[in-house]
Amino acid sequence: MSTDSYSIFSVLREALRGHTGWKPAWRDAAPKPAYDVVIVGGGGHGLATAHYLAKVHGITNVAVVEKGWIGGGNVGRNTTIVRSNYLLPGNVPFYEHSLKLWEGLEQDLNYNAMVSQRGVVNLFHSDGQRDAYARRGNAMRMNGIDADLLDVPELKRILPMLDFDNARFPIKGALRQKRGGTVRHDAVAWGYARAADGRGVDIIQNCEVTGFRIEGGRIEGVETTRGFIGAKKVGLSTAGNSSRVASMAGLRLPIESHVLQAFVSEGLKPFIDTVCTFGAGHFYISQSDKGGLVFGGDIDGYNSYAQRGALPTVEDVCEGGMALMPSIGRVRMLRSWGGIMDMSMDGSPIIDHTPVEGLYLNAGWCYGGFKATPAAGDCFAHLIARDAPHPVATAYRLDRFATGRTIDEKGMGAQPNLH
Amino acid sequence: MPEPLVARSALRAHVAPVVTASVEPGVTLRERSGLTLATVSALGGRDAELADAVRSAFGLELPTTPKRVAAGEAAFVWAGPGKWLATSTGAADFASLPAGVSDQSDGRTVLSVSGPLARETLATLIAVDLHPRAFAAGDVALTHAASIAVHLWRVDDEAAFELAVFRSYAATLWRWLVHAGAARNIDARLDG
Amino acid sequence: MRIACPHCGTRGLDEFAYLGDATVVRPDPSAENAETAFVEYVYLRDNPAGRHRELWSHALGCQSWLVVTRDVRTHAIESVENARDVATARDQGAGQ
Amino acid sequence: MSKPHRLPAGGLVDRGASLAFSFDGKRYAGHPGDTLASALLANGVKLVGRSFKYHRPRGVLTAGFEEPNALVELRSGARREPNTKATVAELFDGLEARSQNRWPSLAFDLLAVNQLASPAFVAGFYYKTFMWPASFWEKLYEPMIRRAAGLGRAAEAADPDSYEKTTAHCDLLVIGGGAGGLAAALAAGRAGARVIIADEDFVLGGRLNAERRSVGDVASADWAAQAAAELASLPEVTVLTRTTVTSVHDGGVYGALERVSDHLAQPLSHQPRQRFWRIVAKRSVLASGALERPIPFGNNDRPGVMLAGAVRTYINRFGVAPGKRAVVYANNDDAAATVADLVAAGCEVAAVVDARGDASALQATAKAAGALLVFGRTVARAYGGRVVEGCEIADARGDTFNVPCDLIAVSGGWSPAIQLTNHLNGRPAWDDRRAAFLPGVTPPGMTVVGSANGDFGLAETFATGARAGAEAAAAEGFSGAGFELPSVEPEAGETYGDGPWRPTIKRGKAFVDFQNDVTVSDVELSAREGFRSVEHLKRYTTLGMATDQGKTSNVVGLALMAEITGKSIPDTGVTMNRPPYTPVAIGALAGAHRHKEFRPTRLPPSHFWAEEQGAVFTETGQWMRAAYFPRRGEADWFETMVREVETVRTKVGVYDASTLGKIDIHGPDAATLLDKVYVNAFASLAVGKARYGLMLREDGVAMDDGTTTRLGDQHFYMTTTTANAGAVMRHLEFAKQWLWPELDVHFASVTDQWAQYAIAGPRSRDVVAALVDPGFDVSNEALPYMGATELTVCGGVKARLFRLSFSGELAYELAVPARYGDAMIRAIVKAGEPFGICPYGAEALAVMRIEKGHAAGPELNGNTTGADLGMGRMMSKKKDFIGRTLAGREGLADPSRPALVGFRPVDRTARLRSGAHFVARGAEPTAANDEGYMTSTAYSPSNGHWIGLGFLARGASRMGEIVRAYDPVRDGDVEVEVVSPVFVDPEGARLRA
Repeated sequence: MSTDSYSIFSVLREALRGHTGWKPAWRDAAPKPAYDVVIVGGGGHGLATAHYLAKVHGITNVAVVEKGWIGGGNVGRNTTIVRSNYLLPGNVPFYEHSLKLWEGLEQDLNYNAMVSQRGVVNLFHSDGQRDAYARRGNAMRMNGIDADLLDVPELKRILPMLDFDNARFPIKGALRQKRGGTVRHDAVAWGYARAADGRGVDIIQNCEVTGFRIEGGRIEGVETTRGFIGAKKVGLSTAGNSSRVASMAGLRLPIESHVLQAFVSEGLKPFIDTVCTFGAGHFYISQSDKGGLVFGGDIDGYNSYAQRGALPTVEDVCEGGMALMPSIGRVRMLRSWGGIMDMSMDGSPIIDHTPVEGLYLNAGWCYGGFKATPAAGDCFAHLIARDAPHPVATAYRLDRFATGRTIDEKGMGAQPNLH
Repeated sequence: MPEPLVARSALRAHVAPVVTASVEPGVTLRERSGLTLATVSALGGRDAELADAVRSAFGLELPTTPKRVAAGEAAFVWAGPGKWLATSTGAADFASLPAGVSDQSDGRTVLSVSGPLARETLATLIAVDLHPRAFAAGDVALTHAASIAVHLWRVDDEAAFELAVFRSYAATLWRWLVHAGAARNIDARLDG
Repeated sequence: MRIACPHCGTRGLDEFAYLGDATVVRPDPSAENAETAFVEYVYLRDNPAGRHRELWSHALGCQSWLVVTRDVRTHAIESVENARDVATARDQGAGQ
Repeated sequence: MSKPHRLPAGGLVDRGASLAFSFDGKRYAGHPGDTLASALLANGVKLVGRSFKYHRPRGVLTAGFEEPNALVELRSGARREPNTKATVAELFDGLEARSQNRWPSLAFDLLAVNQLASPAFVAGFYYKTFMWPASFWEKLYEPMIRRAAGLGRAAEAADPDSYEKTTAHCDLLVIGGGAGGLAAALAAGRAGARVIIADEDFVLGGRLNAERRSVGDVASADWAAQAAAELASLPEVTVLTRTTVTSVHDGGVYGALERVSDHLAQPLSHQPRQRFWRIVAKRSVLASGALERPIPFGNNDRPGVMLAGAVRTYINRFGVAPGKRAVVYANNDDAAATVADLVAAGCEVAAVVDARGDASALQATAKAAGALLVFGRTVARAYGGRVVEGCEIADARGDTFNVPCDLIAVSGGWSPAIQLTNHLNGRPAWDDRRAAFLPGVTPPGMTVVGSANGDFGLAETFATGARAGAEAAAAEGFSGAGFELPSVEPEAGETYGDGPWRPTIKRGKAFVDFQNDVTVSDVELSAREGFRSVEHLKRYTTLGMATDQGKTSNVVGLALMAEITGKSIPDTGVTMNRPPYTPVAIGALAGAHRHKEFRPTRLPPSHFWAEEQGAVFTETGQWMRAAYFPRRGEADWFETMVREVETVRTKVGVYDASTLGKIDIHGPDAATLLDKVYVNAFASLAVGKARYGLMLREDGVAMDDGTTTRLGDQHFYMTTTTANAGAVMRHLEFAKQWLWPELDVHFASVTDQWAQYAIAGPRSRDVVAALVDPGFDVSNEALPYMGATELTVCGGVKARLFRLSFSGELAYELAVPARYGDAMIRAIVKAGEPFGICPYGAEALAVMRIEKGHAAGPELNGNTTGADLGMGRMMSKKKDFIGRTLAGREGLADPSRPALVGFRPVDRTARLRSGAHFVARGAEPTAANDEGYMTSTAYSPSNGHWIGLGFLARGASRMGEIVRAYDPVRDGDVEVEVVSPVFVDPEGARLRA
């Protein structure tokens, strides 16, 4: 188990002795022969799942196996936005559950992930878009979620730097969720890891799953680069690579892997203090607590496992940025990165059991996995512990494609690159 | 009885002329007006018949690669496999060709871009390599100019290019060319 | 990424529109299990981390649909074929 | 003004001309050829900025883009450029710069109190605190942290300068204009290949300009100038100075930023500030050189601590002595050149400290300089308040002594600038001998030469560059006069530097990442807390995440972690560099696409006429459409819309429908294809008839709709919605080319060919009759509803006339070639004057289609089926069509799905709003009770009240029921009655009149 509680007092105490007393945030565990539950994937979702298995369900004989370093995947490469401004019944309660968990996360984990509820603003440019956002806002309100429509004068007060006067697609207003915001992404992985470790979960890094042992249609454990690890139940939480991992268990998924790029500018003094999305320009932006503008746009749009993006997307995103806020012309893009997304066929995730008994799947998060982290962990843990879906995640079934009960927020159909 | 209808260019009233002060403009932009245009698609199994018809009516060999062939007032510009854009400075009858033929005389605006800095100007909008080693006289490209679909060909060995663009985009493309040409002594005028 | 259109030559990604996996084949709608077959055709994908045959349209070019064989780990393109030719061969093969 | 540090002669600055500039409001002068940093140093200004976290005084560390410290705000107002590196900001007359991240002033920065709290401000401290009480985070802690964040300030107004993007193609792209790059470019260029050589600097030459070397029989800088001149004279060689190759992409595509006008006070007329290049290169040569790295010691961030290579650059290239009395601290033999150059510049070298145990190679140099030579020892710390006043030298046992100095020239060895080789995920390989990462798998087509490849010697650099250039040319079929290697004298000793990665004794903060204030202690803490992989190290400490992207710090941090954990450097990890190589202005990547020109604007043929009419326009995708045509005296759009609708319903109106997608379909299999893409039958359609068609996606959901007319046995004319025109065309081509390749059918977009006007209203036939040429019969018998004909109008203009109605009135669509579109609408209006015609816009059209219950965009929202739309019976059971099979899935065939119905307010004066959700009367408005949503609403002048369309669960069976339309985001909660979606003329008598 790791260190004692974090607080201003522990920091000051350590400051007096040169910070020599800090212990590792989590143990670098070696695999035991068997566990009750093995979670494959040490990203945000996998670590959160382990935490809630231990905390909520008392299942502590748990291993999280990660092929590289925990938090090295998309939880460390995203634009850190959290929100629950969804439209469809299958999604809204789930993401709201997530946002509520974010709101209490730091106290739950004793780790400051800098949950910053600075608001999320979605701009609209026509009456039709306003009505579509009204429909969404109303759906949120009927789920007990905050949502309001902003008119242009209100928007000018919040975001004075937007191009209101000379735009190709003039801004007519926005849907806002005040409780939306950002979270310091890396801290989420570390906070969950530390908390799970504190409850006895083994976090096993540099341990790649190479196969599944399945007997009589039942999971027996996982083959790894560090040997076989037995498990009564196995949960897959390997977004970006879900198809590859699931194929080792003989499963074919309604998922394609795509690249999403994101960008950060050089550090600036506070400039924009909300999250703003500009649908007409395929652009969204916020500013990190360190001062960098964090922004992005659409996925590159073709299957890829290469963690890099194409130049046309970079240009498209920057064109959107300049169209939205022409004062950022001289701000420099510092760094870009490309993450691999599990793009599901309807744009919504899957949290379900698989045809293999004891093997569970948490996948298909598209580019929305980060904001889902706490709820995905909680719901996946619930499913694994109780073999029944969590009440807010009942729609995320694997068979919804066969039944036609898909959850298609964007209405783009079975074309992942358009979601 | 209504009055006869007067034709109007897609550009007139939407773009302003830019006349360079210098004697030798870096790039010259003009509209090629008065063209007859048609898209011609070979019907299944009748490629040879179409090729014969074009040969006999216009004295031209239909290109099967991205090339433009011209003789007299008519030209055929490759427009994809089995497809051509037929152009005529007169009123050539393309409709009777043994093919799927759609009149496009009003569907496309053809712009001419020429001059010593024509290539450099076009490079700001078009990503195709227009160096004479890569794009010689008679070469054709179906591509886009900063997302506007264009059908581009090189007219001759001089730096003279023509672009066919969907009519509704013509004014935007003209403005973008003028903008790109502003630092390159552009001369951009509509006829008449 | 640049794709060598068999008709137009090599062009940048911005001229092409992506559809997806080219190995899935539209099932026979009159077959008994047609609904299941269509569900698999429309939704299930191998999504391999390696060689991938996929459909692209040269949308801002000659409008041809293309079958591109590409390594999705490296983006190296192995071949680009005219989709209509591939489809014709596929259908002839199915008819035999 | 005196310039105490400017040398009397030497370098590439023009001492005959003076450039005035200001820093923090104080005026100085420099020369053409200076950077801001060299000019400041020449003026004796050492304190240039404050650090990010601790607000420590900072000076100039480097002479290039890797600079972590000397960041300034350049220019002012809307042109303010934060975080600009003074080391590469070319001096111009009138340049204004200000220091950043200090208050109230650079010299007296109150925020430097942060240093007092610095024992608590270690890496990751914020993860451990600020958690209680929870409410304080949003209100107090976070605002405080945010205010302290960032360095410079973004401009507040729109960037007044313009940017250009361009594409270039070449056989060979040479990245870097130093010795290796020049050799490569000359070798390929002389052979006739198309070559682009790009260098970030404003003169070519790289370190040839920074060192005192001879090449052949001339000084290295002169040789570079001659090479540059020759390259400029070669017709197929493009020389891009002030141009940084910033990124590598798949397919041989490179991004490069040219700073066209940054060396001027303002861009010249019509010139862009910067130009972003997309370079498509068959091959490339990476000749990016190497970056020197510091050695950590206490207060190694004090102004006056400078990398040794930069010291030589300032002396040799800029004619500036960065100090009067120097200590040279090195772990390699490069120190010899530093000492020699300092001495030649008239500086005193107080000591040479060589961290290695054996410094024999430096002995002669130190002796000649009269410097104390210390080896096997390290600098423990620099001392001095705001600038270096001396250094403390320590041996392994911790015994120390002080040497006063005002400059510490540090050389910790060189790291090849391999960043671009990582952009396609090529992992670098650690080379123990050179103590450096070398390129691993390089991007296809790229050859790395010279010091970028770990070949640090000048002769090797020339040789590898020339070979790569010649090979690239030959591969593209060019050969000929090559590049003859010039003679150069060999370097003395070797320049590989391997630690020490931390000071032997701790004295003050020893920085690894200067800009992000990451110290040796932070790296140690990171290791202690388990953040030991390089990815964890970077994220936990922010090492390498600053604007310099860790160019001087990554290797040091990694090596330090390896040492702490007892692992090898490769086992600790590899720092992968992501694009861009150096930060790129967002404006440059956007180019000209901003404001109104962000995206193209499509104009229908009536646009100019509509402008003349005073129409108000609306953006529909890329199209501009007239929304309404206000007349004098009308208060608002509503009043105008009501008039337009009433005119159409009682008299006649004209609307430009040209933005609809229009596709000509030819071929013997045209009808077969249509049968496959539409749910309903088209093969049976007679020539001269039109039919409404609905298309589904293969998943059974509605995709698009429109009318298709059979103009001939093998010729159809399809219309699509404005929004989906492109997608439908691609869909048709997909069906033809991929699904059914045997079909002989062709499509041609004729959207722009035809100006198409809807003439609608009870008097529309009179108007049409007045326009068609004699001999054409437009009577109801000759041209009934859904009939179509080709004819001529207005004296011989060929036209297509369709008896179609979206408004529900007797109506026609008249299509003429687009060139006549402007004249045609004028003629229609003129012909309609006797009948009271008015033009109507998209608003009135939308009202009338809602009155008729026609589905449009809000109903075809990508989640609705044919059955949802009330078109279930249209779906043919006799044929296969795209979407048929999956439309039968239980979830889509579920009768409880929301279906399209009409609504009217119970209180007829109430307003309806789209986006409202339906809840049963008396039920709580909760998610569980959500029964659907309103899609389209309008005030119906024909009904005298608001009407709506929407999807309601089991809607068709609930006619007459009253439900709530709940709209909390607009404070709406209206009771509505479920009615038929057709509000006007449900029998359709009018349109058949």
